[in-house]
Amino acid sequence: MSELFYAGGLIAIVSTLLVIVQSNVVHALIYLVLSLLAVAVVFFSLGAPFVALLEAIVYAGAIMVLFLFVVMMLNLGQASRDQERAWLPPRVWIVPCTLVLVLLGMLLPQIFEIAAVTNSPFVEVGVKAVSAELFGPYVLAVELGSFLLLAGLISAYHIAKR
Amino acid sequence: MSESLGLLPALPLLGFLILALSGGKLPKTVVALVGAGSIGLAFLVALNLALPIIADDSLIVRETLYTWMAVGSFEAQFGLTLDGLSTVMILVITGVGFLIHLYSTGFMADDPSYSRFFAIMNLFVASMLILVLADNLLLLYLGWEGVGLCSYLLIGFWYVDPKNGYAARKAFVTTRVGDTSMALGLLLLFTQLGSLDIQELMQAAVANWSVGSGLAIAATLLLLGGAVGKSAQLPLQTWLPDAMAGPTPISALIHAATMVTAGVYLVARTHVLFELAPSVQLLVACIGLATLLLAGFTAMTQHDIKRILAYSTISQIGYMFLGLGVGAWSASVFHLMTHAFFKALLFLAAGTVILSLHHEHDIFKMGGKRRQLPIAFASFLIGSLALAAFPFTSGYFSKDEILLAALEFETYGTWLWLGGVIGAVLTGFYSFRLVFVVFFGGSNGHHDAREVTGFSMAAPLFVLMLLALVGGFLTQPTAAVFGAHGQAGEHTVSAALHAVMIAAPLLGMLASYLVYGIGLIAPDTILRSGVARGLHTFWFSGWGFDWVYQRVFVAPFLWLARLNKHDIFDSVVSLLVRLTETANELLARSQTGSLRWYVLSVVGGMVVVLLATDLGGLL
Amino acid sequence: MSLIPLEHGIALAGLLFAIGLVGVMTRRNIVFVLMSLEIMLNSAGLAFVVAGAHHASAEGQVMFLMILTLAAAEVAVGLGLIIQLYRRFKTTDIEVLSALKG
Amino acid sequence: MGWIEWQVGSGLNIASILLVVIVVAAMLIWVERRLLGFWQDRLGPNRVGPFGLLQVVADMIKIFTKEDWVPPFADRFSFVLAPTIIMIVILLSFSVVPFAPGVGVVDSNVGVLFVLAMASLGAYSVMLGGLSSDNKYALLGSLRAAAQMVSYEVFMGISLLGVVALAGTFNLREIVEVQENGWFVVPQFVGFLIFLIAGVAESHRLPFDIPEAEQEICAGYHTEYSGMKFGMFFVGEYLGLVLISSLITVLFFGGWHGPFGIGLLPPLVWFALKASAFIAFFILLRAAIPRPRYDQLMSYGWLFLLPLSLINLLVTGVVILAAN
Repeated sequence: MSELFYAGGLIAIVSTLLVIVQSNVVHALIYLVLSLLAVAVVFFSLGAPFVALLEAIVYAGAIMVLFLFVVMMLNLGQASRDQERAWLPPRVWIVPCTLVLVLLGMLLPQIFEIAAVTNSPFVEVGVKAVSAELFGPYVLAVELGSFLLLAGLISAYHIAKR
Repeated sequence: MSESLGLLPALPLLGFLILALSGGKLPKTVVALVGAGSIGLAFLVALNLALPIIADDSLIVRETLYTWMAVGSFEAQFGLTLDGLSTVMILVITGVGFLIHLYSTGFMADDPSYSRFFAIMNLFVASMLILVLADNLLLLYLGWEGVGLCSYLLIGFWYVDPKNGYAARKAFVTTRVGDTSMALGLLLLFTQLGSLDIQELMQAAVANWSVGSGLAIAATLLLLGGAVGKSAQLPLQTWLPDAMAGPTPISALIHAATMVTAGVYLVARTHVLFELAPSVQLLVACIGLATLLLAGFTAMTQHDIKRILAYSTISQIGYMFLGLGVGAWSASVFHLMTHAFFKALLFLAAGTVILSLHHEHDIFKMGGKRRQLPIAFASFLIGSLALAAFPFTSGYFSKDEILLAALEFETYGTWLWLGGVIGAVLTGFYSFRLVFVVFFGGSNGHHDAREVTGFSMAAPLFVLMLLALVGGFLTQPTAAVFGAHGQAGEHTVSAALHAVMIAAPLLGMLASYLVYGIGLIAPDTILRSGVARGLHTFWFSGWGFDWVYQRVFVAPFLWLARLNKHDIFDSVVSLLVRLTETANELLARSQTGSLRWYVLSVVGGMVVVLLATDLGGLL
Repeated sequence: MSLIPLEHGIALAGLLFAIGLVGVMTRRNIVFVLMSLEIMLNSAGLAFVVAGAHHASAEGQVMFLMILTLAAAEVAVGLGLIIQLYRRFKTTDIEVLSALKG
Repeated sequence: MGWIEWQVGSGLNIASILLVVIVVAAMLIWVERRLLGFWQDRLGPNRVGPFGLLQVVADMIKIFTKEDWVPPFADRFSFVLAPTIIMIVILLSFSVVPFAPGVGVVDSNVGVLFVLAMASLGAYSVMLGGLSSDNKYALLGSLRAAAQMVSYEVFMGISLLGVVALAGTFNLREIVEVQENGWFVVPQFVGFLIFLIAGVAESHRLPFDIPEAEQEICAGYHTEYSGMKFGMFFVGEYLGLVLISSLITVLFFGGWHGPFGIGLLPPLVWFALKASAFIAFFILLRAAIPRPRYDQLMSYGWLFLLPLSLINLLVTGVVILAAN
C-alpha cells in the first residue's frame, strides 16, 4: 500500500504544479482532476476508501465538472490563452515562490520533528464507521452542512441569474 | 380617594399620549373631545379632591406612586401631596385650563395643527399638575421643566415664521437662567439638609438654620432666581412680552393663568425657608415692587393688545411677589387665583377681538368695536375692572390684602405700600386705555369686524366674567399651610388710607378716560414735549432691558461664539482626527484592490510572524 | 500492511497547500484563482484524512466530508460570481475588479 | 468451466473479462442493427458473411485503417484524451461487476460507489470531446451532455441507495449473494425504474441521446471525430450499454442466481441471459420511443425523478427501521 501512497502523492504534486503553470484553462482542469484522483488514490492507500471514492465522485466528478461547464460557457478562445501567457512572465513567480518556500522551510522540519514517533499499522476505516460517526456525534455538523449547501444553492442561483 | 390623586396628572397625560401618538390622524371632533375632555375630567377629579380640603383645610392627602429613583442614600419618590395650597392651584389649573381648552376648540378650529396644539396643551397641564402636587422638590423640578418645555413648544407653535421661533428660544433661554439657579438651589438644599422632600426639608431647615443664616439666604436666593425666571420678574421679565407670539389661548393659559404663577407657587411652597431669610424676603418684595412699576409704565405705552396684557401680567405678578415679600402668603395666592380668572378672561376676549379683526394686534387700528363685539366688550370691561381692582370685583379684594399687608410690613412698609398704590393708578390707566381705545371712539378704518364666537368660545368667557366679578368672595383653604402669621387677618387701617387705595385705580381710570375716552388731552400733545417723548420711547422699549441685554449678554456671547467659530478647543480633537486621517491615507495606499496583493500580504505577514516566533524560540 | 509515516502524509498535504497558495498569489485569471483555492481546500482535507488514518479513526474522514460540503457550496457560489463578472466586465482578470481600492 | 479454478482477481480472469466485454460490445454494433431492422421491419446488415456477422470485422478494418486525423483548430491534448477516458472509465467499472462466483476482477467493499465514481468521471469524455473540437455543435452537445450526466448521476446514486440499504453493503458481490432468495426488483421496483431511466440517460442512448442528436446538432460532441477515436466513442457507448445491463442484473435481478432458486443453468449463463435481455430491451427502447426535448429531459429529472427517488429511499429506510 505504501507504494500506492508514494505514487499517488508524486502524481498529485506534479499534476498540481502543472495546474498552476498552465495557460490553458481546460488543460489545467484536466490536471486538477488528475491531481484529485491521485489524492483519492492516496486516501485509498491510507485506508479510507469511502472518502477516496467521494473525492472521485464529488470533487473530481461534480465540482470539476461544474468548473468545466463554466469554462465552456465562458468559451475562452486562443486570445485568452495568449493573454494568460502574457500575464505570467517568470518574474511574477519570484516573490510568491520565495514566500512559500520560506513557509515550507519552516513547516516541513517541524512536521518531521513532531510526527516521527508513532506509526500505527494500516487499518481500513470503512463506510460504516464513517457513517456511524457522521450520524452519531457529528449529526449537527451534517445539519450545518445541509444548511450550507442550501445557502450555496440559493446564492448561486441568485448570483448567476441574469 | 388616594388613587384619584395620581389620576389628576394622569388624565391630561393620557390625553397627550393619545393625541401625540395618533400623529394628527384623528378627526377634529375627536381631538377636541380628547383634548378638552381630559382636562374637564381632571377638573371634576380635582373638585372631588378639593371639597374635603375646603371643608377642613388642615387635611393633607399624600400618595406615593412609586420610587422614582434611588441612588445611594438618596431616594426620590414619585409622590404627590395635596394640601390647601395645592388645592387652590389644581382648581385654578384644571378649572381655568378647561375653560381655555374649551375656548381653544373654537379658536383653533381652522388651524392645520389642531391635534398638536391640544397634545402640547394637555402635556402642559399635566406638567403643571405634577409641579403643584409634587411632594419633593425634585419632582417639582420635573414639572417645572415640563412646563418650560411646553411653553417653548407653544410659543413657537406657528414655527413657520422664524420670529416666533426666536421668541420661543428667547423664552426658553431666559427661563433657563432661572432654572439653573433653581437647580443649584436644590443641590444646595440637598447637600445641606439631606432631603428634598418638602415637608422634611422645611422641618430640617427650621431645626438647623437660624433666622438670617448665610445658608438660608443662599438657598432662598437661588430658589428665588428660579421663581423670578419662571414668573417673568425683574430682571428676567423680558421673555414674556415676546412670548405673545403663540396663539392667544396659549398666552391665556401659560403666560397669564398658570405657568408664570409657578414662581409664586414655589416661593409660597417654600415660604418656611424664606421666613428664615428676612433679607431675601425683603428682596422679593422689592423685586415685586420694581417689576410692577416697571411693567405698569411700559404697559401704558404699548400698542399691541397682547403686549399690553403681557406687561399687565408681569405687573400683577409683581404684586404677588410684593405680597410674598411682605409675608402675605395667603394674599398672594389669593391674588394668583383672581388674577388667573380675569387675566384668562382678558386674553380670551383679546383673542376674540384679534380673530374678528383678522389677526390685527395694534389697538390704534381697532376702535369703536363696542357694538360689533358685545361679548368681547363685556369681557374686557369686567376683566379690566377686576384688573384695576375696582371695588368689589375679585381683583379688589386680593390686591387690597396685599397692599394692606405691605403697609403693615415693618421694614419700608410704607414705601412698599406707596409703590403698590402708584402701581394701582398705572393699572387703572393702562387697562382702561385699552378699553377706551379698542371699544370706544370712532372706528379706525378697520372693516368687517364680526364676533366669531360659538358656544365653545362664548361659554368660557361668560364663566370667567362671573368668576372675575365674584371670585373675590371665594375662600381659600390655605390657612393651615401658611399658619397664622401668613393669613390675611383683620387689618387695622385708617379709613383715609383705605380711601386712597380705592381711589388710586379710579384715578387711573379717570386719567385714561380724559385722554382716550373723550380726548380732553390728546396723547400727541403730551408727546410733543421732549421729556415725555423720551420717557415714552424709554417705556415703550420696556425700560431698555432688551437693549441692555442685547448689549451686555447677547452681543458679547455672539462675539465670543464668532471668535471661537473654529472652536479652539476642538483643534486638539481635530489633531487626532487629522492624525487618523493621515494614517488612513497611508494605509489606504496598501489597499490596492488587487486580490493577489492581498494574498501576498497575508502570506508575507504569516512568514514574518512565523519567523519572529521561530527566532524567538531559538533565542 | 505496510506503514506510511504520518509526516509523509502531512508533508504531502503541506506541499499541495503551498502549491495552491502560489497559484492564488500568482494567477490573474479568476478561474485559476478559484482552482488554486480548491487545491488548498483539498489539501486541508487530505491532512484531516491522514491524521484520521493515523489514529485509525473515522473522524478525519468526517471532517473531510465537511470540507467537501464546504467546497461544493463555495464552488457553486464562486462560479456563479465568475459568470456574473464575465457578463459585466467581459474579462476574467481579477486585477480589473479593484473598485475597492483605498 | 470445471477445468479451471476461477478466482477473483486472477490474471486469467482479468484478461478473459476484458476480452469478452470488448467483443460483446463490438458484436453489439451488429446485433443492434439487426434487431432494429427486425423491429422496424427491414433487413439490417446481412451482406458480409453469414447473417452479416462479419460486418463487425469489416467495420473494424475500416476504422483501424482510417487516417488518424485531428482537426487543426482543435485542442490536440484534450481531443485525444476525450475518447480514451470513456473507454478507460467503463472498462474500469467492469472490474467491480460480479459476473459469477469466482468470476470478477476485484471484490471491493465499495463497489457501488466505484461504479458511481466512474460514471461521474465519464462525463469528462463527452465534455472534453466537445470542448476541444472548437465547433459550436460539439460545444452545444457537450454542454447538454454535461448537464444531463451530472443531473442523472444524482438520481442514479439515490436510486441505488435503496438496494444498498436493503443489502447493508456497498459490495456488489455481497449484494448478489443477499438476493439468493429474492430479487431486489420486487421491494425496489421504483428504484429499479429510476435506475433504468437514469442508466439510459447516463449512457446517452436513445431516447436520451440528446447530446449527440444528429437531427439537431449534427452528432454533437463527436462531430469532429473520425477513425479509431470515433471508434472508441462508438464502442464506449456499447460498453456502457453492457455495463448498465450488467448492473441492473446485479443490483435488481439477482446477478447469477436463477429465478426462484432455480439452479438449472451455470451462474455465468444466468448472468449472461439476464444481461442480454436488458441489452435487447435497450435496443427495443431505441427502436420504439422518440427523443424528448432537452428541457423536458431536465425538468423530468429534477422535478419528477429526484423527488421520487428520495421518497423511495425514505420509504425503504422507514420499512427497514420498522422491520428491525
